[in-house]
Amino acid sequence: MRLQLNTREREFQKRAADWLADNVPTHDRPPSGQAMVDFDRAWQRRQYDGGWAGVSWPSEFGGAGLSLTEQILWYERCAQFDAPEPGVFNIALGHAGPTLIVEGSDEQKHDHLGPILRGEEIWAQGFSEPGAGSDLASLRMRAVRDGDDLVVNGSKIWTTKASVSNWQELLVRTDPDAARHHGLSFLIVALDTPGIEVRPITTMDGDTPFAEVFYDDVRIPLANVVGRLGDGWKVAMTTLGFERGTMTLGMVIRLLKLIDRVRELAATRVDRRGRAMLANDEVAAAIADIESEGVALYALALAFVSEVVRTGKAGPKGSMVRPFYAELSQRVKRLGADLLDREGLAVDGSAAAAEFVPSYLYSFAHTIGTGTSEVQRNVIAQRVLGLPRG
Amino acid sequence: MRLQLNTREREFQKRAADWLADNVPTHDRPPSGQAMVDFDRAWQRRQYDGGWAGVSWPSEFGGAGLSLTEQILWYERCAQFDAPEPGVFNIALGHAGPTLIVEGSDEQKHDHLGPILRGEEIWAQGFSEPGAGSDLASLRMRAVRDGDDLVVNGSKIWTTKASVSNWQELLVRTDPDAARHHGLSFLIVALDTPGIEVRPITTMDGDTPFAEVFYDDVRIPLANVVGRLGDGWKVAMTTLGFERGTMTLGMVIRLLKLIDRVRELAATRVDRRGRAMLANDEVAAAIADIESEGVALYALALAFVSEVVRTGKAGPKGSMVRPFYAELSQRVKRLGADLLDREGLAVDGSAAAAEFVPSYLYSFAHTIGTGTSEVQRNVIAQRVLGLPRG
Amino acid sequence: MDLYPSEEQRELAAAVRDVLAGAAPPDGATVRGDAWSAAADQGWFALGLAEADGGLGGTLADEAQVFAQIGAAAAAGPFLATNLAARVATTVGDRALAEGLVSGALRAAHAFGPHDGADRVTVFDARGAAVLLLVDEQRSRLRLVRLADRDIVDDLSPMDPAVTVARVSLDRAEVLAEITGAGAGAVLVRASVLVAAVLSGVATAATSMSVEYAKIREQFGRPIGAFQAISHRCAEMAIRSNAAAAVVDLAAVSVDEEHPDARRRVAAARRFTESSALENARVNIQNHGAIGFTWEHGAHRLLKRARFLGLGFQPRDAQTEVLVGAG
Amino acid sequence: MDLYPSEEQRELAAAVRDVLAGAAPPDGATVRGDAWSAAADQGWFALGLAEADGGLGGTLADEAQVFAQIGAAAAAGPFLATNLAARVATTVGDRALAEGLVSGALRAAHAFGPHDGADRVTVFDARGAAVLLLVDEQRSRLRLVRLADRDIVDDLSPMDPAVTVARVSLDRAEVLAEITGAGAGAVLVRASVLVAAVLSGVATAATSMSVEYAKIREQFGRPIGAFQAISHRCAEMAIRSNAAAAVVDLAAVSVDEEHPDARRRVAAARRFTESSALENARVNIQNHGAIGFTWEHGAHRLLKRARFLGLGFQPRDAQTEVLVGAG
Repeated sequence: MRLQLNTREREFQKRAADWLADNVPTHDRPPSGQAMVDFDRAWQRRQYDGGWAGVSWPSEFGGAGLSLTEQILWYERCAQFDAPEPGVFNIALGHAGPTLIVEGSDEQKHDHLGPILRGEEIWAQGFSEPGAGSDLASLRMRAVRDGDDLVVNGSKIWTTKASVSNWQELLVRTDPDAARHHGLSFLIVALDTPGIEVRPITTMDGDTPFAEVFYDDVRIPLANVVGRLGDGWKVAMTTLGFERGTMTLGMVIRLLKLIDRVRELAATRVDRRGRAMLANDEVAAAIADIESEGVALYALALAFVSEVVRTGKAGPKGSMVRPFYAELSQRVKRLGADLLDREGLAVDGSAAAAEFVPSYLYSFAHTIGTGTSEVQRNVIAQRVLGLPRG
Repeated sequence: MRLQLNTREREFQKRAADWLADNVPTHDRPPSGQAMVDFDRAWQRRQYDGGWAGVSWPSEFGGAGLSLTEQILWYERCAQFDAPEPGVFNIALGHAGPTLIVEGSDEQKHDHLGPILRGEEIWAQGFSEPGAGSDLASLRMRAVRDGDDLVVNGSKIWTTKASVSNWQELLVRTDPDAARHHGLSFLIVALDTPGIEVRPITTMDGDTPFAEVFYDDVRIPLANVVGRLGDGWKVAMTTLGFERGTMTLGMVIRLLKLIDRVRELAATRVDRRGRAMLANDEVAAAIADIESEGVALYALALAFVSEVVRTGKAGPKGSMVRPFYAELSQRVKRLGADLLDREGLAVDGSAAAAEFVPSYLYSFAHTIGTGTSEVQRNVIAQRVLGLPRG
Repeated sequence: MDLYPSEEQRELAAAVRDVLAGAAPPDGATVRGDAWSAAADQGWFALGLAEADGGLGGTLADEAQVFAQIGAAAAAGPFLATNLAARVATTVGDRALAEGLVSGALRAAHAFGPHDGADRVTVFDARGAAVLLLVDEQRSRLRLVRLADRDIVDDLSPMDPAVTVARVSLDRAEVLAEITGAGAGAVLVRASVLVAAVLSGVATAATSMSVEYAKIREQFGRPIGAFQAISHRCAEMAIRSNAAAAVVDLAAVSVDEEHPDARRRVAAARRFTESSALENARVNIQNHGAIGFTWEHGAHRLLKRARFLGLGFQPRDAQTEVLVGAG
Repeated sequence: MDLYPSEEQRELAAAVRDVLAGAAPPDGATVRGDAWSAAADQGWFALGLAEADGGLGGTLADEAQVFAQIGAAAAAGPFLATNLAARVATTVGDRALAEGLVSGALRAAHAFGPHDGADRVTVFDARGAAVLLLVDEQRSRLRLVRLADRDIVDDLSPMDPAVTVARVSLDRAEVLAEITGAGAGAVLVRASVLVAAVLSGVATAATSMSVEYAKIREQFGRPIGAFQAISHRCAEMAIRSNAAAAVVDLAAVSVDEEHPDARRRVAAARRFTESSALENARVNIQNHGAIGFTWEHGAHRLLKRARFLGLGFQPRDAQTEVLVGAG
């Protein structure tokens, strides 16, 4: 065990830090609209031009061709420097690209990996369906073969960033007779194909991060199938695996920084009687709790990636980081909102309210999106601990 | 809704208070052994002689023949006056007697109700079996008919007070071919019958409140069947119902008094830096929480008994009082033990340690005995809320 | 000794539910005019006032039944502030003002805190209100001042869509009535009970919403209510909401009967209903999965109501003071 | 950057498990003599001392692997106090005393608090101990005094059966060694990490115990691990114990490498392992049903260890101070 970096790692880290110091945008990311998309696009392109896009992606498709360790170090540095997150490129960089690297045809890799890294393609996910929710194996959206095309009908829901995306990953049922996991296929779809309609969904914080996407006789070339027809479940699981992958440490470090912000909030505010909030033992204990859990989460994530790097396999800790992160992050945001007291009753009443209240409200998505906490507990119980199915 | 008593109730309450003021023992109950049994016996006899034993039990069997309201008022007054609890007579007064009143034959009532009220019969429960736990319907203990007797073989576990008891309620399988709930019968057994062996079980607080009871060809007369052969499940459920019955309010009031004790502990102790514990906001908030939950539990219990008195039926709130009580009581005792800090590391290091530490350790039984919290949640979900079985 | 609601109380609750069924517009913090009139006609603002004062002579326990239903509907509308304002006006003997409030002709906004010298105050439900109830719990003072839309300096975005939030200028505010000391204390105790009642309604509505959904929503081939992860949470929600309803009744009757423990029971009810409403509302969203955090679904409204109400009359530190000081 | 245990560390942990398998008598707080000797022979008390001081030159991270196994076994025996006493003796240069402790010939008891003027002190593991480690965390002072059974005034009943508790007279206590200030601070930081390691072992053992039981115990015709009430709790226990093990390693390596965040990470590890061990031990009892609160079953020992250890080095308020002051 060691935390200190070796020479190679130290050099990489130094180069990364130097570049980030010069290149991280100095103005805030616009919260919505085309300005937000343009901001994310510019930041992705800047990374590409600097040689930092796709650190561990194959160099033949525009990546830097380095190891997983460097990829992790890069995300870590980005978090330390408060560099912008992937934003609208989250699915493209975190799911679609890595899936294509493992499962895509040469043509698919060639067509998409470069554009993704250059910030030219925004991707959306299309797994959940109305009525299916956490139970992906029960998907009903149909794709029927017709010549060299698949004709798709049905709808997907909880699709992130659908309204600004160019491409979508789609899990559809190509063999209606096969049971549950079998008979699904994984497609990639251009969202400007005729017959596709996107209807945004407003969430409880008033934002529209999700959409329902309707497919009416949409023709998708067979060449857009990733993997083989009927292998969709396996391909989709590859993608889901990546969600718990290399981005983990960066995500955790950003949460640690948010915990620092909450501590600052408590240190700089007074309660109704004029006493510093941090002088309240209950507040201090709550801050100490989230600080300690934050460090524990960081340690768990570090242990997980260490194991991946050392053994080449994603061990059981991988399925534990996500629910721990989701629940801690929800509690941190809630504590931030709680500390605001009545100031938090107007979302735009102060800078602190604008920072903490909407993100607290949105945090309910953390324990539901990418598999509910309940499903993640089932996975740990059955696949990691070997408990029987219910 | 009213809390004030009507004239009749007020008069009853005054008589009760006057009697208790003169008769509640002034010395503490011995914690164990024959001295403890003698103490409980004397207190029960004293109540009987005063006309206070079995307030709502039929007068022909030695009860006072009053209404449920008076019974509740009596238990409430006893709690207010810190009168001794039923102790070793808990099952006799809380389960066995009430069951016999509803389901017993005239002879059974005649033989047992008077002796119970006079403190002459100590009863134990014999429902759980090794391996069966919360799943009473899976009981395997066999009783085979032989002439006018049933011959019983097997064992019961988690039997409270078995070593000092004279009688036991026993749930046995008399029809081996009937499934689960069916084919069970409810017997009463003299514990000095040949073939019965009692082995005490030590619990984590070092006490021996439970026993395993072994039956080897024990002959029990058919006259000891309560209800009819095969009706045991129904009879047992009657008994379990009584656990949530009239004693509830008294039990809750005793918990409120314990909460007061914990508050006093916090008010009179200082932390390692010499500051009053109650001046710590976290401690104060924890005390306020249990105080508020205690009042809410009292309100729920009062609403439950009000409904019973007004409608003559035990409504759904009945199944909620017990788990709420069990979990709150566990937390109250834990808070008491926590406030002792390092003083609690020696069970006999101080009077406060002796008061709080063993009772904290024993409190783990609260959420397990008389149906685990899990089973009680199943009951609420399925029988009260109408949710489907898992 | 009886905590079972009377037949009149159960009928009152049903009547309130009927009025509210048409009162809550899906988006917007303003109650519909006809529902507001129906509420006033049904006596929601007069119920607890003495008959000699033009009221209906009901008990606080009766009022609590009304406000529990308001909570269960997550209804928008300044019902509580208007009820309290009518009581303040009655206490100082301003029959005309009281009549205006009781009849529904005048609506009351409210704001918290010491307001001396402050010329900008954050006010809830200011739009459309004719009077503003200024609440200073620490100094036990309640003041009614005249309010008009032109006093609004800024409209803010409310966290809770069931209220509006505005910054209001108190520069030339005309004081209509003021009570202090024990008189104000008594009204504030009633306010705590009614807030607790609203919160208990929120807790109950969250339980019903989850139970109904758990029966019909299927995942993995079964209704989700068959999974213990859901069914046990529903059982816990039911315990909390039943206890919340009971403790509100206990507190209200204790105030009505001037029970020696009344203040402590009110603080207990206020605290227990707050934590129950927050916890039930949170769990209810989780039970619904993704649909639960959409704007269209009602689940988020319950959470936001619970948070708004929890920060209102007698907030957490004030509860702690009463409960810990008791004995 | 690597938090994966080395092969040596994994072998060390396995060797410690072997020694402990025979060390814990089912009832009684005294470790068996042969196990104690085996532990000393394996270097549990010398592991972290520099080779120049007669130690094995291992890291704190290595020691943490040993103490995590001690926790997992809920083992009785003054391992931690003896380890720390050896370090204090080494720090003051008393080679003979250090050698006595390192070799297992001398056992150390321990006691907390400022002891000035106190002639009666509550001491843990006093019986059979030759030295007493007096720990004063607030003033950062560690003192070793001579101890013999005749100094014991009273034997008390321990809450935790893995220790003995006694009142000891310090009337004529001979001081053998004392360190203060930064020197004592450094030892106290190590103590916190090792306590955290023991606690992480407790959390892990509780998880394993529950998972194994959930696979074999049947109720309602199924293994109880098929019920989400149990299986989800097991999943939560697994998350806590995996994170607890990781955060101990992180804290230990941070101390070894003198990382600027070391103190904060140590406090975080101490707090997280304490709450994980307490929660896992509690849930483990509940998962076992009635058998879980019998004396014969091991579940209660884990809970009692967690409570005992939690009140030891760097208790909760001291953790809060470090974590809240950080930045």
